[in-house]
Amino acid sequence: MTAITGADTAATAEAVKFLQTRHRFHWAEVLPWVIAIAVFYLLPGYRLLATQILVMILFALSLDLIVGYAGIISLGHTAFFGTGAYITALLAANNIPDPLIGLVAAAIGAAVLGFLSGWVLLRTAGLTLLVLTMAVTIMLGELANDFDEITGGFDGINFTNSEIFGLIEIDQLWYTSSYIYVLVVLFLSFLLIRTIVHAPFGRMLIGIRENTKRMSAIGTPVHQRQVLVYVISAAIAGIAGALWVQVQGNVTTGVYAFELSGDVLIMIILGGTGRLYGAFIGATVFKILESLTEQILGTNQPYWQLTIGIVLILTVLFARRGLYGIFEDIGEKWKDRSQ
Amino acid sequence: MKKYLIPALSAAGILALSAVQSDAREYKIGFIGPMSGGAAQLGQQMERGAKLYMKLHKSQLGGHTVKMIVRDSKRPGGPIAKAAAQELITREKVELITGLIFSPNAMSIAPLVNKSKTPVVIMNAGTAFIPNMSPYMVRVSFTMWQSGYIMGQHAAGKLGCKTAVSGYTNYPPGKDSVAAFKKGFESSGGKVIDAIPMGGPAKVPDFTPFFQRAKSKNPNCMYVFVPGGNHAAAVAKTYQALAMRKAGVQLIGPGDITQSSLLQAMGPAAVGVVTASHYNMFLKSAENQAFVKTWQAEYGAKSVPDFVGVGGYDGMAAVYAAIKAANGSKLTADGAMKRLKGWKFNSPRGPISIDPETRDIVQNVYISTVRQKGGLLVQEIQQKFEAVKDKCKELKLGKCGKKLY
Amino acid sequence: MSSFLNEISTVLVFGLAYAMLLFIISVGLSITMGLMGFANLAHGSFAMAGGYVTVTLVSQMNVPFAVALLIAFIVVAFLSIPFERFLYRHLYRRPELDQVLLTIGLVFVSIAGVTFIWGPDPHLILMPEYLQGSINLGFNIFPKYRIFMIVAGAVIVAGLFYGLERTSIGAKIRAAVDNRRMAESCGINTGRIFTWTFALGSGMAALGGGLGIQILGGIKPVFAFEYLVIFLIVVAVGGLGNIRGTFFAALILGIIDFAGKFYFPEGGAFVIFAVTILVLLIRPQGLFGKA
Amino acid sequence: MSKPILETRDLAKNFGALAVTDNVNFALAPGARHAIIGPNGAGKTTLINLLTGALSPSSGSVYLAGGDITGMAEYQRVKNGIARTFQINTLFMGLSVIENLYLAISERMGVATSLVRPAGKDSAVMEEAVRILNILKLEEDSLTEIHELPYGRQRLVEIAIALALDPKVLLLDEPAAGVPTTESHIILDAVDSLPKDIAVLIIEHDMDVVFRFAERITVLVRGAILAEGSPDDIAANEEVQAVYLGEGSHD
Repeated sequence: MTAITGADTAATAEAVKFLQTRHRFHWAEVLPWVIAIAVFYLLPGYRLLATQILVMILFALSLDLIVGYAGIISLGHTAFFGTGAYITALLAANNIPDPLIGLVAAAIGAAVLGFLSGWVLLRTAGLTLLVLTMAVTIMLGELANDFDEITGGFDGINFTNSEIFGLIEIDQLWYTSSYIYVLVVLFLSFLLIRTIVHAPFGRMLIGIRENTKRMSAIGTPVHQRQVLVYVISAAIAGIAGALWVQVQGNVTTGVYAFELSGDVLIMIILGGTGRLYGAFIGATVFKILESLTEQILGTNQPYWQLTIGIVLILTVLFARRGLYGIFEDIGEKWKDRSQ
Repeated sequence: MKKYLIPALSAAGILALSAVQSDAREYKIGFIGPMSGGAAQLGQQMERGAKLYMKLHKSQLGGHTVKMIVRDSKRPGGPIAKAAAQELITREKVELITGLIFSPNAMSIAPLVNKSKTPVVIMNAGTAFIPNMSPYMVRVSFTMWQSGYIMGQHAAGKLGCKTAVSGYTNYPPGKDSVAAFKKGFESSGGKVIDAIPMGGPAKVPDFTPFFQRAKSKNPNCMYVFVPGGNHAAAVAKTYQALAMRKAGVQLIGPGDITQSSLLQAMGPAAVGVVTASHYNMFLKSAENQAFVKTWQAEYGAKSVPDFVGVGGYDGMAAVYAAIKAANGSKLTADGAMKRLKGWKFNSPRGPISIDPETRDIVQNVYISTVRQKGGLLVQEIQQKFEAVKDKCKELKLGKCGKKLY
Repeated sequence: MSSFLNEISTVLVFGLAYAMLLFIISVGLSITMGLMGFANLAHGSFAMAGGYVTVTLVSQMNVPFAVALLIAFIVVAFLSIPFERFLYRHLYRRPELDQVLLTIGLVFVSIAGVTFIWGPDPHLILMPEYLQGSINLGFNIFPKYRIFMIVAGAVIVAGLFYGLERTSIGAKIRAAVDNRRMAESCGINTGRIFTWTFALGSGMAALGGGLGIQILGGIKPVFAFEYLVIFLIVVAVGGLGNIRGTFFAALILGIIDFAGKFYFPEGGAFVIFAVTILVLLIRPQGLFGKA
Repeated sequence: MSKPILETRDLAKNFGALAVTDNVNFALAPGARHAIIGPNGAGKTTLINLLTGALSPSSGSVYLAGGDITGMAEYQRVKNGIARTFQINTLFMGLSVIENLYLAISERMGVATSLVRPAGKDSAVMEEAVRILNILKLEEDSLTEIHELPYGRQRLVEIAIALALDPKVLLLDEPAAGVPTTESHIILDAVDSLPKDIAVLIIEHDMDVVFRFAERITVLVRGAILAEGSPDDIAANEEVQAVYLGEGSHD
């Protein structure tokens, strides 16, 4: 640790140390990955669900960057998810079936859309922004339906990926290689996101979330920075969308579904915003609850809507920092007691 | 001593029992259909049809049993159905997949079953080229071309329509159906002057703007395809609300728009609508009358079978035929296909068979008109076409002429 | 020429009927958002409740359609009061995100609730004799119900404007929308104004839900979600809390939506979103909103 | 008087028909200690907002060190040396004091968009943050989140952030507003000890503060400048007494 001149009092020394060490890995951070590997071996029949959860975690992480960190509320993040999905699928269907090229192209394409839409939309805030993000997503979905010669319309496009590095096939039946592929992409993306939020850029985003007026007054070009994080978030959402369709081998206009925008927002709120691991917890709990509700109570009645509705209301009223917040509180109490 | 005896005896009993059952095999099959959401009524029809056959033919398999695992495909799109199929194959280890209401459902699972070599019996999905997507798919329901082409010929001929407008739900079977209609109609001298896409299958739109547009073109006939269920219920209502009959526009379509199970709810709005279909509950054959009677005995007088229910019933008959042929050994795709190519069955809809070339259904198509009879709506058969094959594959049009796997 | 007149009158009459419906349902949402600064995504649920009350009264209790609408208005308006008092009020000062989520939660619960009670399929009602069939206006023939919708809408709009512009309670509401602090310092009990305005807005939504049964192809559980987007668009385009703006936005969007589907059925559904994006980019505060 | 560091020419701002700033010609000398006083609604905060770029003027222009900055965005003006405090605390309430400073300094030093290196590893920013903490004697509260601080301490953070921007011009909008009189001396001491090379413009209601601090005073009434001069001149000005002090006694 570098010594900081002037940090002479105990309080400043402590503050400096806190900032200098905050980005370090905590042992508990290994847990999600251990669980993910355990699931692969112990529950092979559930690999499809698990793969979907992994993709949703990545999608939720991308949304957390703008909602949880930069404080930009969007109900239209599927615009980027869907665009990434379609770019990948269209490439694969047009003789560029390499999945890694697909991922990169999806990221770039979604980022470009993020730049164009962010540049104009982020001049607005609050309800107007909410409606505009929603309108853009729905419009893209309608466009995808209208240009059905290109997008395959409602029934979409079926495609085959080539092997990763010419070696590993993305397997759509047993989900062995697919699961590992998604897990690796998630892990690398997560490292990237984690680095970003602990870098000065991430702190700056929190500043924008906390107080845009003050940010302008300390010399921050708020709009530019919002666009920048929007672009990064869009690129990651694009990767998530690409993964989603690569492991399925088809894409439909459903990837633009506005409901999915709502679902992913619910996931990060449920898990806790602005804390990365909230996305892990939120996406996992959401998908498992969904699957369990259907398996136990059946799908003939809307039990799932009832469950998620009540969970949402309770979260907003009583657990404002989400499930991760509850874990944090328990951790604090435990620490207090052991001291 | 005594206390060891009882467990020992019962263990022997279990051994003996399992020895007896060793040649009685339980066949696990997967059933994919929309069991929730807007199309749940269709899923229920199909499941009822399938279960009715199972109940009536328990003894047919010589001791073997069938366990049907139902999975929800929720929406008309592909991904959920595909995930359901994946889990049925890998987690539940089913030996056959059936059901499949919407065409995109069936299309999406083709690559999976090709890989796992799982046989598929399609009970509904009617887009013509679907069986071309997998060598392990057999269709016992119908193709959009069977009804659409014949309706086209009939409209230009007997109904005397010179011009027609078509309106369709914008997804594969819709495009298929209007293409078939156009081919039949124009080959018989008619002219389709406008084709109106009327939104996707995911939700029922307000049909008013589309019907109003059709009306403004002053056609003799309006041919409408929408998926069965809530979509169908709204068609006749809109047609009536806009007074289109008064304006001289005859409403025609495939049987989907006069689904037997919804007919009474459509009310007077549906009277006079002419459809071409392989089944409605008013068919006069003895097989059908017995079928309707057993159905109502099973599910109550308020429930009536329609073409989806018959698809479920006949589909399960095909499944049983394949299982019977396997006779205790594993149900393989090749074995099932071998049995089902050329399979014949006396269905409530009339004699049906599977074309060994295309693995697609060959059946009668009936032209019928909705009439009011004693406070109830009925469909009166005007004309019968026998042993109709899929025209799209006969003519080798587009994807119908290609092997897609 | 006559076919041109035919088309124009078709687009205008059907578009106008739809516009009236949009306005009646959206105006309450606009007021909630403008006056209370509350993003009430559950507004569609109140409209849906009105639809189901109407269906139940007409189909099962043989109550006349017009009376059923009035009852739906009153019942839902009163039912909405506890929601405002005990749930929404706690969130007025909380971030928009919390409001969005709480109300989405309510939407889900309401969808589940009505599905349990009424089932998933759409419910239609048999219209009274005087609203069935069509009417010949000389230049074109229209379903009677659409004409009724336009007339009823016009009466409601006129009543609402009169109430807001000419009565003292209307003046208070306008004052509270314009500047809450100022209104409070003038001795207006804004808390009570909020409650009554919320009830009025929810009642209007319920009325719209009842009137819309015939136009939107029946009332069904997904109503609360399916039409929310269009209500939000109307409010945003009109400008939050601006009643005149909401009216003109409903008018423009209603007619454009019908015209889009009529003239370009293959791409019609997206026209309305394109128009919305265009308007809001030029005027983020909406057509009539304050900068 | 040397060449002004900050200057306005015929600066005007109208809200509808209401002229909130009325053709103000005003100059701030380098290193000045200048106060603007005026009754409620005189348009003092509006003037500050026009100077910082938070508002754009209806007409007229603003000059910084001789260059026209009228069209310049708020954040660019900050980078060119104009810092401000707010009349009502405008801080990052959920962040600690040191992080409030960190944000300002990382922006000033141009590292705020750095994506890779962990924030705490940037020693230059950290040292500067600690230096500002020491100047304003906020050491003990380094890790305290703003919302946990008493209002008076929060006012100090307002000044600390402004100072962290290394300004040439510092605009203080009622720095002691809302602070109990028993504690206001802490703020005033901090204001007194500001580096002499910074030009400080203060808006203040409290006459004691103004006369203790200012070397020059401008009186603003209904958006227009009524008088300007040394504290003694202003104290003696009858017009000011009539208009401002007379009204001020209502407060």
